[in-house]
Amino acid sequence: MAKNDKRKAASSPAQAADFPGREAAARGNGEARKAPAARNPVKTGGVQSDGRRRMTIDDIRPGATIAAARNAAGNPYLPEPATVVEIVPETHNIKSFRVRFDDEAVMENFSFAPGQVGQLGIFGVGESTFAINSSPSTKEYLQFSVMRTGEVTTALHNLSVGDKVGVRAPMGCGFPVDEWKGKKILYVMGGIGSAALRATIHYTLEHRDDYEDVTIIYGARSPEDLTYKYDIDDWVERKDVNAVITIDREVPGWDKRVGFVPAVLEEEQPRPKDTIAITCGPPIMIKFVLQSLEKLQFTDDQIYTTLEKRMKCGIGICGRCNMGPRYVCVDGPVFSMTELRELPDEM
Amino acid sequence: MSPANGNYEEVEQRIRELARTALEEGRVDYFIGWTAGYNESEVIPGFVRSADRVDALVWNPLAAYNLTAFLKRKMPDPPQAKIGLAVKGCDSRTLVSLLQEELVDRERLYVVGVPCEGIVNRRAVSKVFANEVVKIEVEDDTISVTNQDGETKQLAREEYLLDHCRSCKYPNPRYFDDLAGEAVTEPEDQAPMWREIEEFEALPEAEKDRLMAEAFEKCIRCYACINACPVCYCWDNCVCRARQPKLVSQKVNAQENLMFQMVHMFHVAGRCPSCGNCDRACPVEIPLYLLHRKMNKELKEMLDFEPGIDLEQKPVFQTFDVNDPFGQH
Amino acid sequence: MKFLPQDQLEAFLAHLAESAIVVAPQRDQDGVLFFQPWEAGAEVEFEQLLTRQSPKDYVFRQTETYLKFGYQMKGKAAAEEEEVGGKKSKDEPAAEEAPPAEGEEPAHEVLQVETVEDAPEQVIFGLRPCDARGYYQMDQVFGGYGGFYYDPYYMAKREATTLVALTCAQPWSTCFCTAVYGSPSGTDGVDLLLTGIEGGFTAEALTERGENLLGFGGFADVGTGQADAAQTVKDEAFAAIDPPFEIEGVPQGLRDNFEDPAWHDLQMRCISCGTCTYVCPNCYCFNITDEMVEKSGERVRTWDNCFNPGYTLETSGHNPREQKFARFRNRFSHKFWYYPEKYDSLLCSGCGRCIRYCPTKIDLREVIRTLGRPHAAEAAPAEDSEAAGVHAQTGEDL
Amino acid sequence: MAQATETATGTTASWDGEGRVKVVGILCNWCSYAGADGAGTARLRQPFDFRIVRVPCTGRIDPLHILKAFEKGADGVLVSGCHPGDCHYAEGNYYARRKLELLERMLPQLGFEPERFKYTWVSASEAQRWQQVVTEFIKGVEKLGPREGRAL
Repeated sequence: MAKNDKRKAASSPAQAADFPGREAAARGNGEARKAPAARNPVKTGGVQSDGRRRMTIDDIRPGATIAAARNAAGNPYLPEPATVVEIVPETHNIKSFRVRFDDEAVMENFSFAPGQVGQLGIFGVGESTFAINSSPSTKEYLQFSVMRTGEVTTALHNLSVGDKVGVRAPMGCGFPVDEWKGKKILYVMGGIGSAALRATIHYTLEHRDDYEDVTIIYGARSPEDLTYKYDIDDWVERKDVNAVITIDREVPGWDKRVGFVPAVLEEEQPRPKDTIAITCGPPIMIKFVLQSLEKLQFTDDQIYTTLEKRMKCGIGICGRCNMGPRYVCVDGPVFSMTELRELPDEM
Repeated sequence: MSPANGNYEEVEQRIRELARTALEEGRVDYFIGWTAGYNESEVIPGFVRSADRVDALVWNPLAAYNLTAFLKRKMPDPPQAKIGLAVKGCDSRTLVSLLQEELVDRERLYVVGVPCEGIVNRRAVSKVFANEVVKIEVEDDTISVTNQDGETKQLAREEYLLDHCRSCKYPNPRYFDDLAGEAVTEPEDQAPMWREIEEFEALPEAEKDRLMAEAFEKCIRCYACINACPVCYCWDNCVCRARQPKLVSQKVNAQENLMFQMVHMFHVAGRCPSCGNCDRACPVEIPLYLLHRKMNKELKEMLDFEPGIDLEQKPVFQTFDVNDPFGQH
Repeated sequence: MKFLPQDQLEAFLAHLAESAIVVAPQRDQDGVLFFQPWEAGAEVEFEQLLTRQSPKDYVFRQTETYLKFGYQMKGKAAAEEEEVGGKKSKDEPAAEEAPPAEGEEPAHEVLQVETVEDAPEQVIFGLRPCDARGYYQMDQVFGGYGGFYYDPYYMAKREATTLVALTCAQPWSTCFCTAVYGSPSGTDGVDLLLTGIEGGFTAEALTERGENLLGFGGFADVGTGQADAAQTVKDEAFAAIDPPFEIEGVPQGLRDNFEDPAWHDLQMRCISCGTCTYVCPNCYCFNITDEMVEKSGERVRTWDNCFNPGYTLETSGHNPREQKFARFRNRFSHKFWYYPEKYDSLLCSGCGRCIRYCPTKIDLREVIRTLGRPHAAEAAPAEDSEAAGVHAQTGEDL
Repeated sequence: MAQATETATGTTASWDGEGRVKVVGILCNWCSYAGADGAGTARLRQPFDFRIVRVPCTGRIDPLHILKAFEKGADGVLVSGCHPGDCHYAEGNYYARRKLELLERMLPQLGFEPERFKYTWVSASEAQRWQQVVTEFIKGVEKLGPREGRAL
């Protein structure tokens, strides 16, 4: 009787196990059934099927696999205790929370890639996923912007400075900002969609010399619905940024653009050559922005977006945030249009 | 329960004919009946969409599934599919309950009534062998059970019917457009309706409490009971899965499981005729029908009310009588 | 290979129970077979092939409490506040009203968090090779295979678990392990494999853990012909299962048929409960919620399933899998397409519980046969499909 | 801050509720809550191990609210509203009566002693009656003691 040690997977979890088919063959039970040829190489978080690498947690803790890095860092389910240090009201239903980890060493060593997300939670209510939208170079705090909608977000809105929260971050893959070096960057965002891109905008502006033209098209329903007004002023003032701020309908006293984001985008006529377009906003806006970008002859590989789904574990296990075989929490939330087109439509 | 007439084949043919005609005439888009399962011991719900497929429909005492459960999902939103449906006596009572609350659209519904002489308690029957039961046949007053080795046991039909079939008062459908076969004689001298319930009632409180804990300890909260329930119609918006209001937590333990079942029970009070679909859907065999029958026993005593009997009756908890014989103090 | 005489079985269980929790199939008050912790004298049932639920609960708990927390008032005047039930706002320390005495802490709310970990040594005894293979397949996702995260709760229990499997002598009509690379005497994940023969069981150790179990004194050396007898049992069982589908090409087939109208057709009788996933040895999706009672609570991880409408429901009200057919499609696609693509392993060990205990007996084999072949749509053009017809006519799924 | 007081049955217990029963009262705003208030104003002696939930009308009460109270640790639940015919909303308590009656009849099935649940009607002017009802009810519950380790 052939004895195969089949406990490999359990005893050394991160090690690849044989494909089950090969084992059946080795067992010699009746007819051996063949394994299907592996159609796709196994993908690991961050490395895409086309072999391109994106920013992952690997980049943050160099020289280790994700699993090993996480294990070294501890239990991925355990939130790091943190304290709310500042609350910035953005709009009538959006607040930005600036939090610091209670453990100074953790705060010191914390870094993330622009576009990565984190789970912000209150003990007793639950956790939700939000983009980390402070600048990656900020060491003082992590910022999350929260729109009041459900159970957790409402509880977050009721917090005061000094209250305790739990943070699990960073998670997922960020934008491939290094690959974009030398290119023109076009941000197209609407409403709270700005939260997902703010860190990336800060990153590109802080590394302004690495990129060609930077254009930011940002729209909201009304001036009151614009988030990060403190940033907007800066963008508008800067000579090296083309900031186009628009609202849906004319209101007295508004001296900037009026019109829906896709229309404004078409008016701006950005050239697709050597340009990366990054969009985020309400689904309906994204839909029309994609159409406009297509009209402007942007190709799929020039377009990036960041998705949101209901998430629980945030570490690619609990199963709910999948689109086909990809999990938004570990394979995303950042996807290029090329990648999205390969996936089943379960947006 | 009267002895079986054994005219299953006749009724089966009649169901097929009625379904065929309805499909051919375009009166229904599809017909929901019973069809053969993965082996000859199982009969499952079957959806037939063309007249040439009606021969897949079967009728025999294994056809336990209450098909009205499939109506609750879409019927309230016209204009949509026209649905044909076969109902037994107890199934028709759930249909009547839904009709009373105008939760199904009669205009889009074609109902074939099936007089029923009792459904086999498949759960009990399948336990007569340790290995797999592959075939169950009913002939006259005998149930023949065959296991995977080809061994056959003969069981007395009377003893292996579902509990509520033994004391069934309404073997004929209360509501139908066409009846498949002849109505069976409704029993005059009733077998004791509430035997198991009365036995349970006689137990001391602590014992009842223990039995409840024991029964609900094994619940896995798969929600099969509520999804199989024809009159539990919130479907995707069940309060048991909501965070607000938080009646039931996500934790799975006897207490939360029982609370969950209470939500089901109280929400279907006055509509549930104890058809037993929840009980049969339960993958871990919690005797849910006992709870629901107890509830019906109390409703009968309180208000002399039986759910799903009369189309014109108002749902009992959506109305009141100033002279209700309780709570006067 | 060793031999365990039938009369040594209880002694073996008792021996195992000395150093670990022994979990074995036992009947409950309603005669339903479940894996339950074994105590001396309890009757273990090996005759019935499968328990109602797979034993996955013993490693992947249905309710796993991993954090406990409480908010408590600390410091001066805390008790008084409690007493009057005063809602002391947290950002408004009592100190402002009444300065605390020297050395006394001002009243404030303190959050205490405590982690819970619990992984006792256990032996799961008498599970079938498909159940063991369920663990083996789930190990990939919880074990950090392919560079993903490692799940400490699952793995701690998994590493403290020994699997003593029992060869299936007589597969059921719903068994299809051989179609998914399994076998009635499969060894994936198994530490010790018992095979019932005349007078007892042959025992093969497949791992060091299994080897250690053979140290029990009740084992005899295999007698003449016993090894052959065991092999005969295995071969016969293997031959008894007629693979209902060809696994090769299934992932590609599901990919090709993602939009196939047959999904609408096959899901008609699905009632969208979670039975199939909760009896399954492989389904591992879960939910995380905070459960509070007054000022203390727990963060718990509980089983969840893709048939739960709230599973993917987003706060905005948008639900990527709002329709039942999409949830139905997800389960099969996950098992036979998504999971293999990510983890290089199937997520089905062929036990057939999902078929047998489904309230409407949805047949996985039928689904895979219909939709797991390349280009089902070409074979049966959508226009001709009945489901497409009904779907188009009525625009609805039941 | 323990402060010894007398329970309804005359035994002593500390203020923090140790060794005492937890009883929840769900009272309608218009009659019974006013009645209880009146009893307080009149300085009628009432047991204080009693937690009141005020609802607009007994018609608002779902039997599940009561079960939830038990599940979360209540040892007894007392529901009280306007007398039949006197409902502020004309008929809310008639609907409530049917639901509460069914619950009362179902509770023994779940292993509850009948003394743990009662529904009754007390008007705003019946402070005396309120005192009597609540005292008797709590006496009954205290006799049974806390519900511990129960299924629900």
